[in-house]
Amino acid sequence: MTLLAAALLGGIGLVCALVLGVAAMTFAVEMDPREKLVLDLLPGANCGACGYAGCAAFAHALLENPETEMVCPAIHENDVKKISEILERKLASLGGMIASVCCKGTVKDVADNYIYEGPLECRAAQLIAGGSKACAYGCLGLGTCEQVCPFDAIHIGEDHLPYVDKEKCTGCGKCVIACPRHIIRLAPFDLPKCEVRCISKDSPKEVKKICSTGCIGCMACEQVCPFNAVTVMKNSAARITHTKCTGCGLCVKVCPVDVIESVIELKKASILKDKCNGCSICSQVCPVDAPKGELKNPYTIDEAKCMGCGICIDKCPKKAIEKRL
Amino acid sequence: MENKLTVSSSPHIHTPEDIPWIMRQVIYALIPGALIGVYFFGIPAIKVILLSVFMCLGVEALTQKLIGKPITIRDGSAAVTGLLLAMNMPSGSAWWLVMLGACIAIILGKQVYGGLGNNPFNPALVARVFLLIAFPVQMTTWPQPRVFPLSLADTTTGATPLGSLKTAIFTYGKIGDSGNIALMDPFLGNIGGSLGEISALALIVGGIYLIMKKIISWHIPVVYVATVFVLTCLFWIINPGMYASPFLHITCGGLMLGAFFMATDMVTSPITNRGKIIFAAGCGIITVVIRLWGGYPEGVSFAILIMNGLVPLINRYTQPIKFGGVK
Amino acid sequence: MKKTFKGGVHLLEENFLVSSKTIVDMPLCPIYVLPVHQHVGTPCKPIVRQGDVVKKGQQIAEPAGYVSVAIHAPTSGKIKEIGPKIHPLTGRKSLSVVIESDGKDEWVDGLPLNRDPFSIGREKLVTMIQSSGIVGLGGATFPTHVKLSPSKEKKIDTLIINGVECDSHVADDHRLMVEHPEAVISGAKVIMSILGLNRSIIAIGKNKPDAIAIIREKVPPEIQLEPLEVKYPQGAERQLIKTLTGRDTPSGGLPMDIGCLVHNAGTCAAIWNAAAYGIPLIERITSVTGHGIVEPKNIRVKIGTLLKDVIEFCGGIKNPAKILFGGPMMGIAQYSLDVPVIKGTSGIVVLTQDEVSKSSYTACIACGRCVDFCPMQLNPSMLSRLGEKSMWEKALNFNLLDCIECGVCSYICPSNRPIKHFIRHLKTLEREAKSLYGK
Amino acid sequence: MHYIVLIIGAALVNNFVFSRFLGICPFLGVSRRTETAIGMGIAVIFVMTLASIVTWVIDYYLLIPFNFVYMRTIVFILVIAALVQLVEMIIQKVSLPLYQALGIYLPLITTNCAVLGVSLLNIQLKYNLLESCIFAIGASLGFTMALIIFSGIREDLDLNDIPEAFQGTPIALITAGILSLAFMGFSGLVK
Repeated sequence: MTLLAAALLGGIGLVCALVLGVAAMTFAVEMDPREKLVLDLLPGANCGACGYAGCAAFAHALLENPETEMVCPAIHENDVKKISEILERKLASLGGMIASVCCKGTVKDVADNYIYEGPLECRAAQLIAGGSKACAYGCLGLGTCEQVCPFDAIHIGEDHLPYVDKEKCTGCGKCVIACPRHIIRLAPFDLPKCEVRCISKDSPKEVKKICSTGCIGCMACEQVCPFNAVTVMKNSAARITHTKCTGCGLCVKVCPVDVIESVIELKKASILKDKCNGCSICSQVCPVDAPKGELKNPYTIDEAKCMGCGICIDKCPKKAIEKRL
Repeated sequence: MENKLTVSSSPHIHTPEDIPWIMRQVIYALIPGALIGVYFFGIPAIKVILLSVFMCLGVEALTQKLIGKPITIRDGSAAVTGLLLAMNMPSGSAWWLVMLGACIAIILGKQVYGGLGNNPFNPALVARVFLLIAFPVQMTTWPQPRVFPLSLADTTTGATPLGSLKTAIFTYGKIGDSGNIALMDPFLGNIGGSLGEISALALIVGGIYLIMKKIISWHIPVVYVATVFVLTCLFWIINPGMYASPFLHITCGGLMLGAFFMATDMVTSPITNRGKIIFAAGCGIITVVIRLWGGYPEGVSFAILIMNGLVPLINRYTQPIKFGGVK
Repeated sequence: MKKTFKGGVHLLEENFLVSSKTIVDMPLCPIYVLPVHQHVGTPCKPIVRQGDVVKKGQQIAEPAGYVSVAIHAPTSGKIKEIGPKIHPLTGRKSLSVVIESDGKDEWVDGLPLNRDPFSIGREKLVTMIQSSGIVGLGGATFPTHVKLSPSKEKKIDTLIINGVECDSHVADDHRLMVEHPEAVISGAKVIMSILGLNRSIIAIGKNKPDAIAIIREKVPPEIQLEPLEVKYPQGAERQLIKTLTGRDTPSGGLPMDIGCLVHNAGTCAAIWNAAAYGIPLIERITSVTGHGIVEPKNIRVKIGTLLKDVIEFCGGIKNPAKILFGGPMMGIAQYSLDVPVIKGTSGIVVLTQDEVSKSSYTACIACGRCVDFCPMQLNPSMLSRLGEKSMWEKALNFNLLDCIECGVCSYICPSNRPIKHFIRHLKTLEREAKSLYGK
Repeated sequence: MHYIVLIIGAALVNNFVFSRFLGICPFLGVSRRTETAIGMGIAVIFVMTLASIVTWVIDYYLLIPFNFVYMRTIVFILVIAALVQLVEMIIQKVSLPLYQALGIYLPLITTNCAVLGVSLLNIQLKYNLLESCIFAIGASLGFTMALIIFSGIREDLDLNDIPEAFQGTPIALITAGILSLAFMGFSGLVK
């Protein structure tokens, strides 16, 4: 009895298998198995930043067209490598990018020209007399970037300015496109160490009039920067060349309107006593007078003063200075 | 200038006919029907109306506070829901039944969807159908109408005209005498039934007021009532022993209340006139199907609720034809 | 049968504030600001330098392309500055020429002249209209000469003079027709001669009986007078053509495609001034009105006059909430009093706190009023809901691009939704996406 | 007339989704867009009808004669699984976008209780082959109708401001519940 039952079940199974087998041949669809593998490695947010209609379309394009570049800004570098292996061709990753907001003007800092009535959407507000904020370059603070972010990585803070969640941001650039004031920029994940939080192109006089934290082009940062990383041009906010910037934070200190911010915490310098010969070079190059001591005797670093710019490390002939862990 | 000017997109002027104005008009239009209910059912009817209206307002305020939205009970939509719910319940309903209904209407029918304008179903109907299915006995215990001074005393209960029809069909297989009631009674309101559905006349007066104020268009009530009339008329001619007169069908069972006040609810009815006609015809057909062959004697609430569910699809396929577009 | 179109709305009429006030000349002001971009199309190029001395009627900026017109000095004086000033339409700073008046108001040599415009010749007239800086004065500011040069394959058979003025409050065309009917009619004749037409219609709203009576008296047989129902937006091109000729302008097409041409009454008068007297467009008639203005007036104002000077001339403002350039339905709200009157400023309306709605908008209740009243038979309800979510791609299926932005939907919406604003938002997104992806 | 009543009964009165609460998973999963809902509906109609015929034949010609009725459920599942595979292949060939849109839900028809339910009900209610077929068509039409109605509502709900806590599945379940209440109005229509 049991045997018969098993046979019956097996028989039905066999028939089904035969039918399916025939069908599989008749209705066979050429599907590259790699497409699924590639698709699984893509972020899957379908944000469209690559220019294709979603991740599946991009995966398809990668396989179909050998000239397709890895244009996905949101993908992790390891995944790019894996995809390169699957496709058996080298793909250059865009590098981890991250959005950064270039405006510091809160409601308190910048006056409004008028009372705005309408949808709480920056792009819509921009249509009405160019936005209510007196500064034509500043953040409108209505949160369009927050709405368009597919990764929930940017949020409007209590001061009505957007803040990027570094953990979540993939640098897909949706907010960059959406922002009508173009105050969001993409930068390589690790590169920026200091940022000028202003992009105003108004004359310094005008900026001073409307914003208490806008860049007034005073050149203090340009003058103080030991690496020539900051440039100030006429009627334009200061800009930092990220490849030159070491993040020493000198400009942050001197800025009279507090518009430059340190993005990363720098490790402070410390002098190895046994290597230091007390040549005093460090105290000569230090922009903040942090190394102390007497000639010929080992120097020490005043931690309260040191900003971690690393100039002394490069200049020390004895390689006696290193970053504190 | 000391004061900042306001800047917004044009137009800069606005019609005074806003939501509170519309809701006020709906309430005015419902008053005749409610008064007839009070006239025939007495003090209990007043109790049900007041309880339902204030409960709806309270629940709306409370839920909005909990969700963290601005409290909008001033727009009057909750009051309209409360009044409609009361008019859809038996006048002798227990206080807890009314309160439960109000909670269902406002919370499940409206606030979980995001409040006024977002609800796909008519809140009052959601509550009524919920109560009807959950508490069939309480929801079909109809006090009999008695003229005002008498109605203060203890009431007797009985069936609605359509209810007796159904019972007759289930018991004897034909409608028999239960179809023979004086048509003036349901027209004026001297029948058993929900608090506000008994008088077709009062409801028509209110409905015409709304049409005149251009708050509702004629399409839904006219097409709805006409569909029910034509279909029931057809079956009445075929077999008068099984099917009741169309006049009975259009005056009884809350059809007028449904056609003028429930189906026409702006939020849950189609947006174009073509859509409204399809919607109303659908309501009519389902109502007739349920009344003639279904288990429930009335069916207006179910019909409107089902058609509410179809509104997004109707809207999609009845877009207006643009100016200069292909006709 | 009543001549009208489908949709539209009766507005609360406020024209009475100024409709019976005679046009008065605005006195000379110390400063005039002339933005170089006062018309639809390419901004023109200043041809004067700071410190130059100019005379009234002298060209100070030349057209920088085909869809572009010249700008002239409204009075004699010195160029004080050429720099960014707040523009009344965009609210942002844009290049403007600032003239400091010398108080003499002297004409440039040779103006005004007196000539027979019909002997000038078509081509020359059209060039003259461009160099006189004439644009559509109804508010759209589309360069008139472009409209007067239809391509060969498009046969124009009907000229429509638009004197409907359907927006509430403003009455500049109304007063113009009452006080200078012959300028409007002669201007229409000039246009007819340019296009070789023998038929034209002048349409006037029935709420202007005095204008209708005067025009009826003066109108020659080849121009037909049509009093029209008072309804907004009766003055919109497509609706006007539909009403008068029964023709439907195709979606995405122009009135030219169906043989019609619509010109504003004010534009006709400006064409006459330029054709007969050689006077470029340096002044226009503007209604300064609204309950927030102390003495509502119709003024003949020089282009470039600052808003604050106009307000001062009209007795100042009381309890203002919004100051509009144009009527309340189409006008653009201003936030500064330092903006100049430009060619398209048909009215200056000051609304008080009581008139401006302060309540914020709520969810769409799908009442369908906007659908019923939309003169283009669109579904503004759906468009506004899509606008709230910035879903412009889906909005294209709901004929987003056919919207003429008349604002009837926003006016009528019981939920007070800024539907027109949502639609403009969607249109901007569509345009930006197009330029981004080059579709 | 009998067959019409059978269809109405299966589609409206005892609607598989609203009244029997079968097939809720694809009902919630594939109802986000009307286009996919229609595609899914057609697939379900096809699978259900075919499955009810095949299972009926197997039941009456294999299981009952050989007295293997106790194996009914497992045999039915096997057959339905094979059928779904077949449909999947066909859809992938015929309409790739539909295949992608249906995604995981297509294989899920395999374990769709609605399909199994229809097969078992056919046997339980002692329908003959034609009746089974009609019943399956009615049931699947009802399922498709429910799916399409629901997708319409859900597409509309996307534009609404639903409180955050209720977004997504919660509001979908509430809506399905209310629709189910409304469809109870048809009860008693067919005995």
